[in-house]
Amino acid sequence: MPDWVTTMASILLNISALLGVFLTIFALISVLERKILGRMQNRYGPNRVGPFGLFQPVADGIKMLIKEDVVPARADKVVHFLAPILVAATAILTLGVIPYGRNMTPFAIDGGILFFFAVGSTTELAVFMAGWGSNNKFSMLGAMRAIAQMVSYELPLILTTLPVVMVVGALSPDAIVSAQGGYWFGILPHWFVTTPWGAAAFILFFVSGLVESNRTPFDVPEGESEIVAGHMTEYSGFKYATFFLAEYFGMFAISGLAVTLFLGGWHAPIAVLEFIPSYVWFFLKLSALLFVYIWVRGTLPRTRVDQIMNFAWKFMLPMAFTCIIAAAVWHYQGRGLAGWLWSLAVIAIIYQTLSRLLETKKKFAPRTYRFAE
Amino acid sequence: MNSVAFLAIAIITLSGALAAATLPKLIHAALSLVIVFVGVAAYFFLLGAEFVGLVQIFVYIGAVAVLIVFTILLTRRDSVNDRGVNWGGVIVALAVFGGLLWIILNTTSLALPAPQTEPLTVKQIGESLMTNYVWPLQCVGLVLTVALIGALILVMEEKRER
Amino acid sequence: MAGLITTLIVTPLVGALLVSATRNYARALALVFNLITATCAFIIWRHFDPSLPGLQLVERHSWMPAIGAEYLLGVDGLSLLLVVLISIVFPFALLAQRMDRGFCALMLITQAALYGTFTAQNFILWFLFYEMSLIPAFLLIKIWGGEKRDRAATKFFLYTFLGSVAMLLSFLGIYFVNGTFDFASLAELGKTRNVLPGNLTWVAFAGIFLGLAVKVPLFPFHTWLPDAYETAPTGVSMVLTGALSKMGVYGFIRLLLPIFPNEIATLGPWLLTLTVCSIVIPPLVAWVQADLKRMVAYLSINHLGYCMLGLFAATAPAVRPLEEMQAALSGVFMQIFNHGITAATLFYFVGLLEQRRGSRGIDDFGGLMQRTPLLCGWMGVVMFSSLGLPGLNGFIGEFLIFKGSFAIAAGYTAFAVIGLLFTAIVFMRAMQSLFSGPLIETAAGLPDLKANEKWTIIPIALLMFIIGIAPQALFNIFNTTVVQMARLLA
Amino acid sequence: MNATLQLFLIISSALFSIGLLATLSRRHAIFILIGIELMLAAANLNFIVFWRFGSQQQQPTGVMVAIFSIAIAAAEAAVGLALVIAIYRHYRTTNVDKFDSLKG
Amino acid sequence: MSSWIVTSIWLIPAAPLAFSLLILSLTNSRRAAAAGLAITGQIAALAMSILAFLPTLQTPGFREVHNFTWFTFGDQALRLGWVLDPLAAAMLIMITLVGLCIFVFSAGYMAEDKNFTRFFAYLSFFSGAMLGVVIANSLLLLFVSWELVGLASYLLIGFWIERPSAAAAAKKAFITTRIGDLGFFLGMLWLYHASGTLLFYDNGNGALEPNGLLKIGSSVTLVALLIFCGAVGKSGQFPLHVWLPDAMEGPTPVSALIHAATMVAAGVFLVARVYPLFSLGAVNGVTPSLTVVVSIGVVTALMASLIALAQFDIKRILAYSTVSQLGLMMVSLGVGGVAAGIMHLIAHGFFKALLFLGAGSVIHGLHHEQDIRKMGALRWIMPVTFLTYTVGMMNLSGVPFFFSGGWTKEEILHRTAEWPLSRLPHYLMLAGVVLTALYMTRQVIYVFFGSKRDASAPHESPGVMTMPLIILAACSIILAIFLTPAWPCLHAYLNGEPAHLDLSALVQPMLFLSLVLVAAGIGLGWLMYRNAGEIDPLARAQPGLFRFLENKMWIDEFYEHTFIACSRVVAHLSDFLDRYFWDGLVSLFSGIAQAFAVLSKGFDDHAINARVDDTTTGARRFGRLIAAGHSGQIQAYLGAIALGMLLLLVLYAWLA
Repeated sequence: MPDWVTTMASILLNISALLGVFLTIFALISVLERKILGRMQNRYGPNRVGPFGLFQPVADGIKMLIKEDVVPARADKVVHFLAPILVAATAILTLGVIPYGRNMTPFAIDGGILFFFAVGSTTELAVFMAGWGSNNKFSMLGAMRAIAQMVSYELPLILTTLPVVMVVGALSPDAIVSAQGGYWFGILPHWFVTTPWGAAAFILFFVSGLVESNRTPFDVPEGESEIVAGHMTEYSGFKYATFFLAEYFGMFAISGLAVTLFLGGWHAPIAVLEFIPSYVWFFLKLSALLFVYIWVRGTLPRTRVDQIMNFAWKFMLPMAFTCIIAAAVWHYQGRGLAGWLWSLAVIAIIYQTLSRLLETKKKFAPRTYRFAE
Repeated sequence: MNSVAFLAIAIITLSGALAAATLPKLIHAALSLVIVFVGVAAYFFLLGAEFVGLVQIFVYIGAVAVLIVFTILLTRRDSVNDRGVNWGGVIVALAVFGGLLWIILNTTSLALPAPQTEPLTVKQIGESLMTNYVWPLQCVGLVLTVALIGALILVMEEKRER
Repeated sequence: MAGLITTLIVTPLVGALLVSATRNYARALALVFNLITATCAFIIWRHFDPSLPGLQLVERHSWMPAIGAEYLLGVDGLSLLLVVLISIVFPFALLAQRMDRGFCALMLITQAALYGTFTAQNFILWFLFYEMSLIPAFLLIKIWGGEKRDRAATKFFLYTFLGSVAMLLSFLGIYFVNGTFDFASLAELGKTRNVLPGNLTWVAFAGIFLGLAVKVPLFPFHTWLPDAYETAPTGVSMVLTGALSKMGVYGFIRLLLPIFPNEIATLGPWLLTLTVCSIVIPPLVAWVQADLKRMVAYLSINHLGYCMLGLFAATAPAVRPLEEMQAALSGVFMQIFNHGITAATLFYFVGLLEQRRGSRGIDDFGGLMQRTPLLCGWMGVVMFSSLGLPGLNGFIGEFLIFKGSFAIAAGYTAFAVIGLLFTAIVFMRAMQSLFSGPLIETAAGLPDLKANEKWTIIPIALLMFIIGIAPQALFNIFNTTVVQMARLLA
Repeated sequence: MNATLQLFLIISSALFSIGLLATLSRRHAIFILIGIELMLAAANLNFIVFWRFGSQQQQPTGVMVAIFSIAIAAAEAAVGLALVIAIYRHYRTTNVDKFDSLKG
Repeated sequence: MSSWIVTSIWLIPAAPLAFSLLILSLTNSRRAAAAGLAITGQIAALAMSILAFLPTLQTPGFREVHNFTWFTFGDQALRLGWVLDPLAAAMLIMITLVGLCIFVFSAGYMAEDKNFTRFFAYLSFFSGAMLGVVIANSLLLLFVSWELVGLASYLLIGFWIERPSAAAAAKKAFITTRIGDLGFFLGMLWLYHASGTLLFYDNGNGALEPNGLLKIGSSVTLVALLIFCGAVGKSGQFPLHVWLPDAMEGPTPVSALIHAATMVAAGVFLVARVYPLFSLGAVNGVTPSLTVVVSIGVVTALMASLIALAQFDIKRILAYSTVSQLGLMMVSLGVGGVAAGIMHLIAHGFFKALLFLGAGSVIHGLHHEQDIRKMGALRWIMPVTFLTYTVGMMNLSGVPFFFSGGWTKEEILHRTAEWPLSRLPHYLMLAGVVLTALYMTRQVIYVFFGSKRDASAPHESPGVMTMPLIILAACSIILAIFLTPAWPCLHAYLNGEPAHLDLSALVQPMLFLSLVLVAAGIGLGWLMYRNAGEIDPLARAQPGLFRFLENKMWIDEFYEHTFIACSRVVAHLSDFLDRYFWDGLVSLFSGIAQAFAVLSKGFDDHAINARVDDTTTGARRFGRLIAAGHSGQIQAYLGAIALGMLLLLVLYAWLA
């Protein structure tokens, strides 16, 4: 058996396992989301198809496949066709580097985090191709907003992972997760979220993740009320489904990374529970985060585009830098209680001053409207 | 060295490059450029410079490609009359390619196989960056900021003009 | 007391800088600096031991050894006398008019230059100061002068400059042959043998003679003086006649006489005729002048003529008994000092009249004695002193010069005496037209001497009386120098 | 045949000449930038190739230079594109032949 | 004791000088103080002179000298000194006494003048300077005081400065005396050079002492003559006498003091003082310098007395009489009668001062009327003046008895008779005596006798003016006693021999002759002018001669047209020369330089600049050619770069 056959075999195995798991989660989440939203809005949600509406995703899938795939007449055929493929591909690629359990990382690349962000950044290009390909003003506008939003949040996203990478000293996710092993007095896990800078970084990471995946509070690109479905308006049928799939996979990837970086990956919360297999902990934490996604979608209203931009550049970025500083302070104060208190102090102080500075009431000049000539 | 991969990547990159150079529609050329970047990144992976490949993807595809595409978007109005091809340039390019090819083929010392080493880890790169390449790093940082500010000013002028 | 002379030269320069900076106390500040330099000069006088011949308080620093220029300053009898003279004339000149800061700054620079000229013992340094005094004088005349000031200023500058260029060339010639610019060593050379081979000495002599003759002004080269003095403001003409003209005579004594004794001896008769001309003709011309200032200018040529008579007599070809030469030389020194003061005071008075009347024509005044007795009284005193009336300072110098030169060159002195007569005639005419006769109506409103003018004139006039009656103090300064110089020239 | 240095060089020089082709033959301003990007990519490739086939792999000089050149290329691209936009706004066209005011 | 006197003799001149400075400092209002100070100064000087005079009486041939150093120059010393000898002592007494009388007189005469104090300051300054001349032992000190006397005379003549004529007269006086002084100055220099010292008596090697004279040797005549020029200038002898008549512009006391008694006498005193210079090498009393002195003296005497005949201004007549009397004294010195000359000098001092003061009181009486034709019959109106005036007239005309003037003139005539060289001066002097008597009687008749002309309300002068007249008249009479040949005290005193009394000397043929001549003169005068009306009898008789004399023989005009005119011409010529010839030379040079400048500018413009321009145009054309290559196409440039690279490759390949 030539060695390349073995490598090819292992790669295929990995891919199929990955797809299998995440497709099922996708299906599950899409229906669960609608049920939870409904529950929040004091209604049932889909319960017609199958017990408690569990087969709803199958129905949606079939619907999507049957629907006629309409392509605008003078649209740029090639670009229009390639856009969904590229989006889905990048989303799936990012999932490949996250460690789901003890030595259960599909592709253990040395610069795993870097690979994640490198591939993550190509989604903008795909979104643009979608917007450009459909040759429709709304889709173009939606693509532009999406890209603007994603580009400006990419920076906080990367900067918040920086403290973790600095503290651990390696870019590979496995090293990060193993660094979060161990417990204080058996009950307090060494997760980074327990440290003040870790918690701040986790919150910032999570918010940026929301924006990256165009989720509710920041779903301006496909804000239904304004520009129909943003860059996805001209897609129908299976292509729309792939966009839909890509969005969810993006969500899985971001929260998976959040888990590995801050919530200790596949470590058990308390030492005693170590016997439970590692991937269970990973998927529990993942589902917790996904619940928060849905929860947030249900509660928060849509924000304006300029608020998103200001929030990114004037709050997120500085706070990201403070997390790095806090991490540094924490590290040099010996990573113990003293370090903990010091970094807390740093974050608290800067947070206070920053928020006071950004008093929105008097800070911004009255909005000027510019009507199209 | 996995020559199959080498060949595959070579085909992809060169075809992408040719497409980028010759495709009539601008957007397609830009996108084929993305393919070229991916091919080059693949080469870097192939050559064991993993970190560089990632950086390549990150920078070129993540930023430059988007920039190019955006510029195409902003300068779309008169796409009609820029068809023609300037044959002089083609001849010169071919001549240069011929010259280079002739040089490479004639130098005997080049045909040496690739020595076996394990790929370069990010830690080694980080160390060298922070030790004997600190000064270039700072300069690059400075150049980047200045370039971006400059680009911003160039472009911003439109807002004031109205 | 090392560095005393340098402080003497530098203080006015510093003063000039500060004065040019102040807005409205320019003249007062300039006078303060004059006071400082005067005390400096007095200290030098105290440290000067009259009994020792030769240079004292010598400061020797290497300056530009490559071209033989050495920063060499020293004071002997003659230099000290002239330093004292300048310390008196300059404050006096500044008190003459209320002038702006540019004027005072330039005056201070000229003063520094003059101090330098009279104490420098190396030619390059001497020449530097010599030229340095020329430029401010030119500027002073050009900017603050009377009507035809541009033409007069340029002529003054170019004429003297041409002379100094000739002098520089000849000294360079001497330097290239003998390799030294130092006055003392040049004097030794001059005594032993010709400074330059063959008739080159004559060329060098001509160059230096021209340079200095223009400065003194000897007769044919004097035409720049009346114009320059006429248009210059009072303060400047006082300084020009009081101090700058002395540089020429000093140049002769310090440079020409020791270095070219036998050339001067051979040219003796010609030089003496020139001197007699410059003694006799200027008073004649002064007699018919309509302008007071021009008249006084010509008279100062006549007085300088006496100095030159004494000098050339001291070096004339005839047998020269030692005591006659001493008499002539001390007469010359005395005359330099006295003329400095008297001529300056004369210009001061002319300035006063001009300030009061606005014009200085000789017929613009009449019967002043009734209107301004004090002014006329003191002006009469100064005129008589300039006339050479015994009992005042003019007589001493003239008497000694005539005594010395009569013994050596009787004929020329006999002729020169006519100059005395015509000076008397000129002054008599001036006094008659200014003081006597009925008071013309235009001069009716002239005020008499004001307080500050009184306080400036009376000390100077008393000084004249003192020198006239008991000049021993002055003689003490340069007696030994005269003896040494006489022995050198014999 | 496994990938020898020569082959790599051929590939990169091919890439380089295509970049040159794009720059020289196309009228549109963006094509020039695309051509330049291609040429830069070829150059980076060369660096890494020579690093890989060079004597001491442990010395990451080739990689370092590649990284820095990528960074600089990014900055250059940004400025180039900004320029194109500015010129476009001024000339209302991106046809390169029109930008000849610097002639003569 | 005597040495004490000599050392402090300088106090005599010092007193009046000091007082004059004091008065100068007073303001015009302090009139009484000024007069008082001046008079006290004069009295002090008189007292000290008497003190100094006494010792000289005891020992005949008395001479005390005190020398001191004025200043040292080089390694020599310039020494001055004071001398006290009979000559000096006599002069001291005369000057101080006459001065005192004149001071008192002028206190009255100048009473209403507004510059009263300044007048007295100048007067005492003058007397101080004059005393200095008298007691100087060095020719230099004598010259210094000589010049100060000249200055004083200038100030006093020009006292009424507002009158242009007074100023002109003062100027004329100063300049003419100055001309004389030049000769004196040269003589002094020559003496200094020849004898090595200017001191007269310096225990042995003084200039006037035997071995001093030896040193001078042959040039003594020239030195003497040069010094004599000074005397001519100051005493108004022939060529330089023109200033004295004009000096009458000054107030009368000034004329009295200066132009009668003292200053003009200084010239004669000078000749007397340096007499050894004149008489060195005399063959039986005759030397060339002395002959010159005699001839000048004779000419001046005759000329002045003739002119006096034709003058109408009272003071001008007296001025010319002074000139002629001085001429007479010069003659007496010239013929060897030094003592006679000095005696006549002293006597003349007294009676001439008297005459001038008399004239002064007449003018004062007639409210400043000076023309004698407007005066007349004043003998009863101003009796005292008339009496004292006739005494003065008698002295002057030389009436021998009672009057000192007569005896001294007598003595001079004796000396001129014995002069070996020629008898002419004797005869001319006799004629002089006649002329003097003639013009004096003319004046007395015009002023005091004859019918009363139209002068307004003449009145006798106050006591303060008549008192000095009486004193002076008395002095001139008393002095006669000492002057008679019988008891020649003054003569002996001056010559340094003891005087002995022998009445027999009274009888001399010469005495008789002079008596006859004087009587003839007076008689002739009385005859001619007894009833002289408006027109002068002499004018009627000899109109041409009269006009010639009246205009002072046109000497003034002669000088004006010759010396002054030609020196003015020379002045204008030299001024012209100065302005245009020498200046011309200078501007000629500058012209040449400017020509050069223009030339080089032309060359610069046409030759050089043109060529430079051509090269630049050539370069520009070539530049444009090359520029065509720059098509502005960016791709063309990039293509060029690529080609360049290719070329290099080919080159490299071809070379390697």
